[in-house]
Amino acid sequence: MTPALELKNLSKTYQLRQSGGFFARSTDHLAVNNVSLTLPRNQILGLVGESGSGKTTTGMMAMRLVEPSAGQILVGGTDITALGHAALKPYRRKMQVVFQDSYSALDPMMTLAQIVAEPLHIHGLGTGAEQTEQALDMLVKTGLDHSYGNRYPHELSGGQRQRVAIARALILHPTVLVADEPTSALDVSVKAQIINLLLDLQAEMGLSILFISHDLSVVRSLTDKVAVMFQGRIVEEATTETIFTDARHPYTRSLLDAIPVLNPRDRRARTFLTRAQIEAATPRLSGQDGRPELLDIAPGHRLEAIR
Amino acid sequence: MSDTPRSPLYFAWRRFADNKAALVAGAILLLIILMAIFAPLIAKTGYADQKFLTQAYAFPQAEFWFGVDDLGRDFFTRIVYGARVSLTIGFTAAAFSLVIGIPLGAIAGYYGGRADWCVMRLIELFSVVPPLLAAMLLGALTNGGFLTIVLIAALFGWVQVCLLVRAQVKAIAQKEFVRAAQALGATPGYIIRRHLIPNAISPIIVGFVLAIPLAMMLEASLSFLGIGVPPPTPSWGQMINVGMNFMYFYWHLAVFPTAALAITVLATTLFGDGLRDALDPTLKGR
Amino acid sequence: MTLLDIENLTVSFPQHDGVVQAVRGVSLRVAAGESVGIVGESGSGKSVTCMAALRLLREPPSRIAADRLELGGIDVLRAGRAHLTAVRGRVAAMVFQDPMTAFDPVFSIGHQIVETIRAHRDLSKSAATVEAAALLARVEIKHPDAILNSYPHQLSGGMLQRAMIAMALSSRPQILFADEPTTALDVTIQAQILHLIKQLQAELGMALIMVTHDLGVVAETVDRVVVMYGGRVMETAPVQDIFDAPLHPYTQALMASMPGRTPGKQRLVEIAGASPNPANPPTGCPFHPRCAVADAHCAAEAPAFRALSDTRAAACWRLA
Amino acid sequence: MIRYILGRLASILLTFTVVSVIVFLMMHAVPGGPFDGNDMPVNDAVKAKLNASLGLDQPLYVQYFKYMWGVLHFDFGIPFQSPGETVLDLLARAWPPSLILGGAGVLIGAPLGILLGMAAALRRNTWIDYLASAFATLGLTIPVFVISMALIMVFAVWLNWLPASGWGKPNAWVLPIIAYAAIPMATYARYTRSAMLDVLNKPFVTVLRAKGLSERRIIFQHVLRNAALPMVTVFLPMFIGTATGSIFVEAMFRVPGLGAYFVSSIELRDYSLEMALILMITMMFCLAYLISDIIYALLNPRIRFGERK
Repeated sequence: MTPALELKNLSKTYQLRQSGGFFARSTDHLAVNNVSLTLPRNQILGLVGESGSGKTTTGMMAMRLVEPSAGQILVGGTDITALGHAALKPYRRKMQVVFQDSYSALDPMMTLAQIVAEPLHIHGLGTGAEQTEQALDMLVKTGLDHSYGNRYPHELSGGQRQRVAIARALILHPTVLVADEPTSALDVSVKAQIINLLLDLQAEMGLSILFISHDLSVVRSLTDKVAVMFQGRIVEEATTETIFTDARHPYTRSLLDAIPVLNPRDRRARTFLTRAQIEAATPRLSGQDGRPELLDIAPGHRLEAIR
Repeated sequence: MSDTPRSPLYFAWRRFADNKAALVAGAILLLIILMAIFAPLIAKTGYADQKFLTQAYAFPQAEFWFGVDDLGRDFFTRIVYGARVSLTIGFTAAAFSLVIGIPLGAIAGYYGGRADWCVMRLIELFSVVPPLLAAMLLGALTNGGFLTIVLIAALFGWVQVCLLVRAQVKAIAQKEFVRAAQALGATPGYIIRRHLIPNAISPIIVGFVLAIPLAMMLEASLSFLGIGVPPPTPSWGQMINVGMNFMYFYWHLAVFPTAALAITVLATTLFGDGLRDALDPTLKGR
Repeated sequence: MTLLDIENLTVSFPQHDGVVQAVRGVSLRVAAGESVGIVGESGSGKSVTCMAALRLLREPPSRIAADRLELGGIDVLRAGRAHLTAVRGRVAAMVFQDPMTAFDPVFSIGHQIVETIRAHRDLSKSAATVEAAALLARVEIKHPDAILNSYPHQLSGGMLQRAMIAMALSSRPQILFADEPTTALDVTIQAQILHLIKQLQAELGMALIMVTHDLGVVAETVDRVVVMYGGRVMETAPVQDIFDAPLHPYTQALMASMPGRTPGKQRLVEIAGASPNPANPPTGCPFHPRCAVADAHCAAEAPAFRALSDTRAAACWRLA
Repeated sequence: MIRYILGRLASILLTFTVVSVIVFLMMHAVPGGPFDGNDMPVNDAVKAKLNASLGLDQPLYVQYFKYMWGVLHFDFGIPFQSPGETVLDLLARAWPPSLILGGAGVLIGAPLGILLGMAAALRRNTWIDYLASAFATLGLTIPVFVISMALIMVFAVWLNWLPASGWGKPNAWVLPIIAYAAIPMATYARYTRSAMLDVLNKPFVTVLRAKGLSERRIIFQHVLRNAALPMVTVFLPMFIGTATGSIFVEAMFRVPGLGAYFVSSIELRDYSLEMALILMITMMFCLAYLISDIIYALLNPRIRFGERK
């Protein structure tokens, strides 16, 4: 079966322009460097890394919201990298996105029914009344009753707004959902609700989710597979269990080591590695010198190492 | 949470209603607008009728509230009709300012980069040219007249509208609901129409209201210099110019048009400021 | 010795339609050298409590009332301006959430640390500069002199947070308030900063108040925990007790819903509903609408905060 | 930093060039040349010869470059209304009155406005704030000639304290200087208030308080310094705007300054003077903006030292 989403050798170079019109100096910044990822159907793939690691840029490129500098994006086996606006539109139905900041994700001037119905509106599906009806059904599915239809975003709590954002993303029944830190702005007591909602909807609608997060605890509860990004590259990828029990890359390990303990009893001393130390500690499989590459070291376990 | 859903504009209205100065200013402005609309019903003569030549220069009294002017016209009538001219020019010029300012501001804000650079250079162009001098030159070249004044006022009034719209659109274009719409395959036109303009409604309203006093001042200034609205059409600026010559003897000819202009401009500005304060917090997105 | 003594603190913000009560009757005592974590979600009143303790809220619009509000034996509530500036920085210092906006952008880091030192001690500029460099070295900054001459926008968040900690420690405060000091930082940097704060607290013998929404941060750093919800204190206990045997239903639910406790992709235990809206809080106990064991009594009347043992206290009718 | 300034220079030069081209074309769009008037009957042959001698028969762009070449050497031609001197001589004669009165107006009005704005920001929502805001709104909305009129009515006509006109006597300068000071004062009061409030709401101010700094130090060192950043950038353009003479103030108080000549140049269709005035003022504005940008860059560490690598 073809995977829901495939990224092949994606790279993104930003030109950083400094202020000053005409003579502004621009420097190249390689935000994403040769990233390949496969999101199998009906699975949740976690993409983790610190801020500036390129994980969000990768997600936005997968959505064609940021144009890649090199590489390919395949949705259900079709290459959509070069498609123009009109040709891309049918594929837009298959992939949707949920953002971190639910406040800025909803148009403050629109009612919730209008917001959730917008995808139907843009794709011209059904009459106005049908669109509203479907939108209300979708709101119910995400845990908000019909009475919310004519409310405005500012009247909702953070968790409720995130439900609306999820309802809008799923109303077209996409196959791929890119979720960019959807729980990190939420209150602790609400976080579990949204994680459960995503899990329920994923099972019910047969979704494949690319879950971008820096919160490894959430990733552990939610994902099937994890890819770790460091300075624009993927340095390790494996099943969630393998990552949490048998991580091989020094960066993955330092990330895991940094997770706060779940019980004061487990407090421990830690050693902190600098970026340079991490680079220097790149695993060597045969003790020889060379350039680090992403290698398959076990079935489903990829690791950046020197061969 | 309240029981009836409230749109963000409802809260803006509530904030506005709290601002006493703006409310009073709005009421005064409304009164002046009504006066201008129903001028023929209020005034006893036509604005150019020299019916009281024998009583020329008469001071304010029961029969002539604001006195009689140098050409034997009832001065109250002149002032009331002057409001018509001033407001018409103010509103039309403000409308034209929107016509130029909204699309340029939206394009600069949404597309950024090169488009933004070009619009900003255009605005810089208008900031280094002294507006009144340029307006005088243009007025002189085209021999003045109503439409010319409107166009000149719009030519210098759009800049503020454009900057306001640009800033708002720029802020909104970064919001994730715009990205979500892009992810759905919405065209830039759709996004500008459905998301950016409705969310920029506050700077548009504010820009419109604040462009009105600017245009009224420009008209008064040009008319004051004798290159604005040609007589006998009544214009406050023109009346001030005439009144200045009689200032030492017939104070009313200078005081009433000056007060009329000052009150109208002040009321409009305070009303606009109130609107801005009321509309800003909601739409900046908390 | 009690350093921070708060009794029955209320903080309210008058709004367009009524008054928002951000803090509703909080009592809190912190002894010298103690480390206390205040845990709560947004709107629980945890940050406002700390800001009120240093009188850092703008008054008006905010209104602070308390039966007692003392820092290092000084009545902060009735202190004049001069008195307050002497308390701030010297008795109690504060580290804030977002290091990127916490420094004045137009002055160098060195200038801002030196001015803090000189506000409390009679030192020459050069002596203060030497001291500032030593402080930066103390927070494990590699090249103190280079950092002293840098401007805030030139440094990373982690580096700025270290500099902020150095600045907070510059006048040897007896108590350090850390208001979500790692929320804006990456996980790896968070671990380093927490480690640093803990280490400095032990070395300098300061009291520490760690304000956070993250139970993990609490588990890492403090000895005692205060759980806040809806502007009230729900429960307080030694940190190990909170994790091993939470008593208050809210604390129990919070513990149960923590992600990552057990391996494997799985649904979590969730707390239904949303946190209370401070403008329109529920009657009675603020947690009752979401509480599994609440009854009519809980909705009608807020439970008093009462001691359950020498070290533990809670506000819940079920624990009476 | 150097790149930033070069960039601003290029953009300002571009702006100036565009303005000069537009003004030049506008002058030439006016129907009729200087010798077409009725009061100066000239036959066609002579007219052609005259036009040729003045270079008016050449293509427009050649005329433009010739004119601009002259401008670069401060050669703006001869004013028609006073052929005995050059435009430059006339400007040298007419500018000082405007410069003295306008300059004094800004130098008095701006500091007063700053004080007013500071008082308003620090005593927010008190009567001081309301009074200052009312003052600022009045100053910005009431046209200058209305203010001038009011000053004359009150101080010259009714109270008879000060003369309404007369350039020679220094006591005649008082009223026009007050009239000139109104706009800078109002502008600065508004600007200072909003800039200070903006800074006062920044998180770092809370940090400064938490450090135990005195309120005075916080306001005068940190808040003012940050608020000054946007405030210094408006000063020079405002100075130029005021010190090049207000047509209205000069007309009301009969000051023989630049503004008065602008009016007469329009009335007399003295285009060489008019063009020179617009170009000069535009050029001064361009310079003012450029210098302001450089000062801004110097005061702003973000530009002075660049972004983090």
